[in-house]
Amino acid sequence: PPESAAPASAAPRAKGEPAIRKEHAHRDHVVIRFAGDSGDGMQLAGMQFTTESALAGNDIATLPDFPAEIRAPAGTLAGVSGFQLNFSSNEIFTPGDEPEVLIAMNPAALKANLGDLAPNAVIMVDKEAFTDSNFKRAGYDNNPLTDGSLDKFQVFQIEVTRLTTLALHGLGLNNRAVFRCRNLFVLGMVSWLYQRPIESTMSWLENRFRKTPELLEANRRALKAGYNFGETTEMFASSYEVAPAKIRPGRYRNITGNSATALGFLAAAVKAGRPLFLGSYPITPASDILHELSTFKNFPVYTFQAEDEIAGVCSAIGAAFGGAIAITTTSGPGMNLKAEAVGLAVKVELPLIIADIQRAGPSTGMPTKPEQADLLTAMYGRHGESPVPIIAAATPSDCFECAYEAVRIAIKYMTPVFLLTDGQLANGAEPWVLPDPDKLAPIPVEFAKDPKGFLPFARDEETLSRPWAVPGTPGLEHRIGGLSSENLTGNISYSPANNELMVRTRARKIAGIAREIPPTEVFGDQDGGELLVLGWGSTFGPIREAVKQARGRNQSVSHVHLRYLNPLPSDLGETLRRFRKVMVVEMNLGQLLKMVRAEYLIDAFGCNKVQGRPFKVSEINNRINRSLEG
Amino acid sequence: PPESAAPASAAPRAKGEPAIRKEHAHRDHVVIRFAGDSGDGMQLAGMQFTTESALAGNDIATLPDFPAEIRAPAGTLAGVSGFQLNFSSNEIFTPGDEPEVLIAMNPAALKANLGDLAPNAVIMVDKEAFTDSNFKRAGYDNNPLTDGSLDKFQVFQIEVTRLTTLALHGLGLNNRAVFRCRNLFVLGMVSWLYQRPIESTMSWLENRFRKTPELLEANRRALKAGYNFGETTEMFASSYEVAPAKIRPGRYRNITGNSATALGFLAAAVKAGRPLFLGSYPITPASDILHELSTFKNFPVYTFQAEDEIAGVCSAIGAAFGGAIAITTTSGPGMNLKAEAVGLAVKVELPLIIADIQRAGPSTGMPTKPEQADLLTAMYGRHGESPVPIIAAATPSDCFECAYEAVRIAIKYMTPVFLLTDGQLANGAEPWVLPDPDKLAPIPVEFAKDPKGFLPFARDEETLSRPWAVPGTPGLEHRIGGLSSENLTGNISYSPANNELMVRTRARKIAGIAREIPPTEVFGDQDGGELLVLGWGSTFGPIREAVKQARGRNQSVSHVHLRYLNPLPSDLGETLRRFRKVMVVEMNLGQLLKMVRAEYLIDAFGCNKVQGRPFKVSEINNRINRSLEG
Amino acid sequence: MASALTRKDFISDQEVRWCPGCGDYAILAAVQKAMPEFGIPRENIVFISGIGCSSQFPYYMNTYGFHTIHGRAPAIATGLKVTRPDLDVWVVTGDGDGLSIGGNHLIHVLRRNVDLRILLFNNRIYGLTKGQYSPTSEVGKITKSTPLGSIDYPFSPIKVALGAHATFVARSIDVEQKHLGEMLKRSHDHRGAAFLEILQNCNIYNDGAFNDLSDKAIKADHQLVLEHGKPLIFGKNRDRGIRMNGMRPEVVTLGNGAGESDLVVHDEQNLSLAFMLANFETPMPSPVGVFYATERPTYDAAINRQLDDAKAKQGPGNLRTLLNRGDVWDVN
Amino acid sequence: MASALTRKDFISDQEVRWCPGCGDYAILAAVQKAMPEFGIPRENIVFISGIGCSSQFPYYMNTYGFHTIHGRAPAIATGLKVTRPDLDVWVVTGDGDGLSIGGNHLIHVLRRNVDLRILLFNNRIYGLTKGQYSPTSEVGKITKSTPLGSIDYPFSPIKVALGAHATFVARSIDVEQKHLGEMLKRSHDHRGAAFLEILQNCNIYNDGAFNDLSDKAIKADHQLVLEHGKPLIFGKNRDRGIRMNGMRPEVVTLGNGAGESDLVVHDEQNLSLAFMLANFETPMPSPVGVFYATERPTYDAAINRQLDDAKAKQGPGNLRTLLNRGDVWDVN
Ligand SMILES: Cc1ncc(C[n+]2csc(CCOP(=O)(O)OP(=O)(O)O)c2C)c(N)n1
Ligand SMILES: Cc1ncc(C[n+]2csc(CCOP(=O)(O)OP(=O)(O)O)c2C)c(N)n1
Ligand code: SF4
Ligand code: SF4
Ligand SMILES: [Mg+2]
Ligand SMILES: [Mg+2]
Repeated sequence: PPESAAPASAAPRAKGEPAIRKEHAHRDHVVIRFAGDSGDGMQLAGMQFTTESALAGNDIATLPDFPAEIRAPAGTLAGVSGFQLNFSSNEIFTPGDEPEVLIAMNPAALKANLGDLAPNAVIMVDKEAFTDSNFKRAGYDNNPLTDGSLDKFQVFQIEVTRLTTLALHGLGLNNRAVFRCRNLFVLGMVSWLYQRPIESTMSWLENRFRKTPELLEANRRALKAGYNFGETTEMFASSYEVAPAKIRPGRYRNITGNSATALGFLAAAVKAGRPLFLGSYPITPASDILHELSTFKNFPVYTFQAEDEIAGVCSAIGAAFGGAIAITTTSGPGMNLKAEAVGLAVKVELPLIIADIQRAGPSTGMPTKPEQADLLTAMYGRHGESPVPIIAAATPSDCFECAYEAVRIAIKYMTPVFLLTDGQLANGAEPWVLPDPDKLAPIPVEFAKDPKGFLPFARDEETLSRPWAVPGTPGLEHRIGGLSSENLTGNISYSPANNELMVRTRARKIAGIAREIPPTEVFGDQDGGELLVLGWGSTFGPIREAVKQARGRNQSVSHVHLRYLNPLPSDLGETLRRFRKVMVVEMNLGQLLKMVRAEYLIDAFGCNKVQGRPFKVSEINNRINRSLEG
Repeated sequence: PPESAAPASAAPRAKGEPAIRKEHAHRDHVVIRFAGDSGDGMQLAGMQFTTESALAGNDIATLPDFPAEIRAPAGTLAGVSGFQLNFSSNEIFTPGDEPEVLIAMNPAALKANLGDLAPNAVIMVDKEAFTDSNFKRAGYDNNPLTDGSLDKFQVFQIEVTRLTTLALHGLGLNNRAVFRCRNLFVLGMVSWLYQRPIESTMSWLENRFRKTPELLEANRRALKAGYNFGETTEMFASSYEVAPAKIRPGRYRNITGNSATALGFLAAAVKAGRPLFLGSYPITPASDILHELSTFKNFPVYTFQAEDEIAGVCSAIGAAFGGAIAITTTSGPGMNLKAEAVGLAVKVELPLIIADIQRAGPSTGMPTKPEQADLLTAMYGRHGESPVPIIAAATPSDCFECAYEAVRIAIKYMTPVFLLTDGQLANGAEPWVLPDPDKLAPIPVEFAKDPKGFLPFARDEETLSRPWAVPGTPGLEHRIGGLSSENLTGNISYSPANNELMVRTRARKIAGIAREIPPTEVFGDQDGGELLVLGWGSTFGPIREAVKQARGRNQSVSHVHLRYLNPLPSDLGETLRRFRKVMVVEMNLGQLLKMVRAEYLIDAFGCNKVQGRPFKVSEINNRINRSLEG
Repeated sequence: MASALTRKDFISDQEVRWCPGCGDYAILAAVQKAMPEFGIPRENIVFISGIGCSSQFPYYMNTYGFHTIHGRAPAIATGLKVTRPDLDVWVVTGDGDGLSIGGNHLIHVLRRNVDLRILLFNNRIYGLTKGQYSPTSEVGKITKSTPLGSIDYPFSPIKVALGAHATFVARSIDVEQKHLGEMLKRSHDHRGAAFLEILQNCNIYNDGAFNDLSDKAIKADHQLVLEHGKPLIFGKNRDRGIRMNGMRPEVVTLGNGAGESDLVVHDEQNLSLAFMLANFETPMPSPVGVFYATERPTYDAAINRQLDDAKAKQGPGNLRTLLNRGDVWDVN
Repeated sequence: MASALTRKDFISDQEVRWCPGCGDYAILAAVQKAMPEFGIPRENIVFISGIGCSSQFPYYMNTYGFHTIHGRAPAIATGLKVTRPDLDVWVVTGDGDGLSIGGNHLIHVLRRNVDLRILLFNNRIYGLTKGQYSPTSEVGKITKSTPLGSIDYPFSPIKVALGAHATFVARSIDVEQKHLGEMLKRSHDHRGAAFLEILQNCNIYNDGAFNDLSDKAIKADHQLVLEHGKPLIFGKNRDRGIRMNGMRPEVVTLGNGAGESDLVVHDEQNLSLAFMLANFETPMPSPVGVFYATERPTYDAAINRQLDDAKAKQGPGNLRTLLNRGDVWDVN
């Protein structure tokens, strides 16, 4: 068929030596990174290869690495976009420390990623992109492919551009259009290399390019050409097989943290039987939650792009007053701006979720990079005594459960709740076993109805939460506000004793949520041991992997990962005390660390990183070893 | 003279019995409270009597108690305004727990304050204000003067209104104007009762009413009439003398915390030789600082009433960029709004002072009432790792030194600094030994000038602070901003390692300020003992008084009061460890408590109050006793 | 049943706590008087305010009420109205709350045309915080924060609203109970964001700020009462009017050479005319009444229409289907 | 010495990081070109911006620069200009930075008339955050956050500025280098807050938003170039003009019954006229140039005058005297 003609001719194969004869080597896992210019479509290639690998039954973890928000000129280091995938036949928890395979579409992509590679890694480059002008843009004085600087790697120089052009010959596309198909060629090639069926990508292309048949054809050809090239070229002595992992059965789907967050909120609203309202102002890396929820209008979901973060949270408070499931989403800078309104929600006791997709700070910081330094501002970032529950997600798919749980608690306790994720969870993807909607925890919503003896601040004996009395209910007309107000009636009150009662009651209400927190799970030595590694949020992967490895080395190391950060689990203190040492791993300067030290007076110490990058497993491993020696 | 005629005839004295014959009893201290309707001028009477007592050489402490911001209808409880004064011949630290003397200008004033009085206290009322309509307004079913409910007090019923009217007879003032002179009559009467010369009040009246001679005359007459009434009436068997206290020599002046804060900022600007810029948005109880600074224009002082708190702090940051001493003042709600901009100042490292005059929260709370619940939001109320020094004032006059010190540190370390006071310090007054401007610590300001090798983020080796390079300096053109930026140059940088270096360097810079903090002073057992009471801010008075009393009872109780809350003094840990127990007294639910527990792993416990009212000495005493038993 | 309501039904049990003589009392009275006429059940009425003396308003209305935080009422009201279009939502704000800290939310809610009635009590001062100047205070005003007089040029709330292209912009006066009642009715009947500036006397910190317009003796010479389709006439003897001189308006005395036919006729639908009127400064009279009124889709209606359309097209949302969307695979 | 500066002197050493083809490049070029003409030493020039693609601007100017936080540049610039009147302070903002989150600071800085030059790059989109609609996006705009089309009515930056009674309000276009240069000069020469809206093409997320006005082929029929004292004429053949029909403007074709003398003559000092022009919507042409320009005391000059007067009256502040003010007493 014409498609295969091109590559076939492009890489003439030694006579009478059919491709089928190539060997299959085996690997139990592979860490591969696709890198290129922002315009090269590496995110797409990476995502599709992830899907193929997931469909092939591997366990997977991914790490996209976007350039800064500013669009850099093509070919420069600042413009490099990367996507890393770790696919394995065993359970894995991280995208991997060091890529064993790098696809570099231009010199900048090579230069930007070289430092991260494993020794003797495989590097595949688009030979034709290695031009003098591109060297200059990337800041290379001479050609890295020839100056010996890559000697300790296995370099494959492939004429991706030419081969793609050949494959698309006759379609009458302009160079730019052809150029933009290179990622599919590469995807095809890699798919062959790891024996991935390309059908799923084919069908994905079909509906992606439904409206533009010529582009559909072009991309298909490029994909096939790449696949056939792998099969026919002599460059690759063998392909590799990564056997399926033994993973929990069920229906899977690949999901990013932001999508999971959006779905979690939606699911909660559906279960609560109330409309969802999102009041938000765009900010990286939170914006995609707004984007995704705005496509669920029929559920119904209201999305309101406000004039700023303050209006975002305030509109949500208004919606909560009216009985909607009220959400606001943001990142660091927006957290400051929402603080005053969150304090109002604390005082009037209305349900509200503030999702903070943490990014590297302080101030504008590094908007596209992850960090975990907003924990204490979630705890204390409001004037006065203003306690708010905090829940943090550990993995992309965990964002679904945490978003859902945040809504459940907000409604049950009539309180604002913080949901903390970060830029890495937001954009990172992992396979997710689809939950059965019927099996999700119920979220009962009962609006006050009966005027008889109605008091807006009378409380449920167990939860201490007040009734949700929404406008439109005859006979329940009442006023709420931010001034100190009287117990039960909510009328303005300056009584000293009443003020203390109210402040302490709200504090007790939030502390009481601990009742609901499941017993702390210890991965490792249940009855205690030498070292406990304590974490929260997106550090889950590297911590769990490192602890697994440590235990593999027969070290007495265990792992506890917190989902509930305020209140803390009631059994946490005794759990921590079962270990001789407690190390708190965080992408900040030690925030959970401060909390547990103050709470339990345990001399815990920190393992911290503030580089806008996730921990490497090796970094945690080293600290584990050092602390076991010390 | 005509003035004295009135009262003379008003209270005919028993023949041939000259007033001079009245005895003088002695007291070592008196706690008196003036109370009346907002319109009755009790604050003024209290302030003037305070001045008279100060001039008489007593040690004094005052506690004004304003009604809520909302103006309540005349005669209602909500409209009652009070002013408490404790004047003594010994050193005192608080306005006193329980007034021994109450002046009540109407039934509401009586009802609102009765609960606070000492057993057998003296109550002086304006008899004529005790009318049925006023009883209704105050919520009295029957006349408290006659229903026996005041039996355990010594009640003096005085015809203040009639006597004042008589005294002003012939001046042709309307009733309202006459009525508004009752406070001066009362002041005169009390002045006689405690043998206070009224000259200072006379001269105060003179320049107050310079432009309205008829009012001047009216007030003088009322004052004298009151004084003479005291002397001539048979109600008072004797007058009282409170001998001068042995207090530190010097020139004194009565000062409120807000005035002291304004003067402290001004003094610092003068010493720094730079203009002062205040960017602020009005908010109770901080507004008076704006009001006062706006009268110092000739120094020069720029005051800018911004459109909101964000513009307030941002304008200050702009002024700091230009080389001014930049201040912003606010209270609780404004703290939230300023957070994002403070984070910017942290990142770009510009000097800035944020003064938070704390009030009762959360949310709008009780705007006119004090609290100490903004400490942790000052510590952590910003996203990302964003450390800011915190200084807190202990007494009204201490606000001067703390404001001054805040500016000194901000400039020396090129950092924003929080100054925490509260509503009680803001409006409370105490005698203040005027500082000698020449003896104030120097505040050197050196702008960068030399283009050679200029780097905006090169650092001083000791302080780690960067140069202050202001626009207008040839050759130093540079750009600063909130994005993560490169060491030394300040150019945008996304380098992971550089980001960590910058975050940690800023943290070290702030931590390093501990070098400057004087050794912690222990009031009591230097070498440690049973119980240490730890406090900060306006709780100084009641704590010190309580600890003094406890030591009087031979209890091993000591007191440490912190001015520097971030960083904490480097010797604090060891100091605390010298005591078997540490009790942290705060008007919140335990914020400094959390900090010291996390920092020193000491099992300190809290003594907390969130009633929008200062601690009573007795409240702390009780906790001291309980904790010594327990 | 709702129509059976009387003024009393709208008086809450909370003690009114404004200063004696405050203009807010008159406004409260007018609103409580007008409410029954609208025939809306109490439970469907919500008053939302920010912070300020004016913003105490909701406590005194026996409806649902929310006394929020400084300047944010329009944003909170937006979230409520959008999700609860069945409610009749009122915003009460002041010149500080609505134009100083809350200016941005105000212009955005007007731009979006959310179906709210917005009452801005303009006393040209900060009352609650005891007398600092506000964004509507005249230049040179001596206040606690401006001992030498304020130096910033004030906003005209009407001009700001027109600049944001609000769909209904009107002005009335606390003491003009009849006119105020009419304006409240017009505001209520308007579909979309109705902006009503109410000149209000703060007798404690800015007494007499609007004497020109409220003092019976002289007001006729200073008030220009706007009526749609009527020529612009004012004056005690209604003998003065507004005429165009080229592109600029001028005051003429009727009779000598100028007749009614020469005068500008008020047209509520002419935005530029409205702005010209809002721009009147002495010696021109001060207009009161409806400056501008037009129809534009309301934000709340539009967003709910989008939701309905989506539902009509895609059917009611189904969680299970949504979850199964896209590339899924089974592991057994 | 300053006058010896050339365009190059204003190019910083930082790599420009906008998307290839972005309209911001043209604006940067125009500003760098205009700077030397103003004859101000580099060290006395400061560029202050918020957050957005447009707000990256200061990094590329070899002057003092401050890339601040989202929406707050006008407030920061106010503090700087007030205390440092010797500096030439420029604010660079975008339609999101300046009109969404920063709308309140913008209208207040215009009201106060702080002596700043404010350049608002209006690309009718959020560029930096990758393409959500902005307060200037047209109704129905499909963006990441509005998959079914936006429903809010957009701001006209010019109308908002006029509503705040700014003293200088103008509009230009990124690609019109000559006109843009003139407008920059006018902005610079104005004493007070000069507001210049610059229509800017975001070729990634909102390409061609202003084709009508920038496309050589058709722009003449859509652009109405405002010139003080000149009649309002436009069109490829300059054969169309604006005439008043009662209180409403209309387009007339010159020749058939309508001559230049019938046309409205532009008057920069007429605020109402400026607002009428700002209110033009198709089929009316879009005006560019100076809508409004007037003189009013600047905030920074006024506050510094107050300080000087105070000093003249009370003499330079003396700390010792001040401390000893009021009731003091001595204890020995
Ligand atoms: C965030 C915040 N900033 C400041 C304040 C203090 N404050 C309360 S009301 C007010 C101004 C009120 O003025 P206006 O809106 O005109 O109301 P008025 O009292 O004049 O009716 C201010 C500054 C506050 N409560 N919250
Ligand atoms: C407080 C805060 N909120 C949100 C953001 C995210 N953000 C950065 S720029 C921007 C909008 C930029 O739009 P515009 O001002 O039009 O600039 P453009 O990129 O279009 O030039 C947003 C929402 C932020 N950086 N800070
Ligand atoms: S201060 Fe002014 S506005 Fe406030 S209640 Fe009193 S009179 Fe009314
Ligand atoms: S996103 Fe748009 S505005 Fe931003 S740099 Fe690219 S083209 Fe310019
Ligand atoms: Mg007001
Ligand atoms: Mg934009």
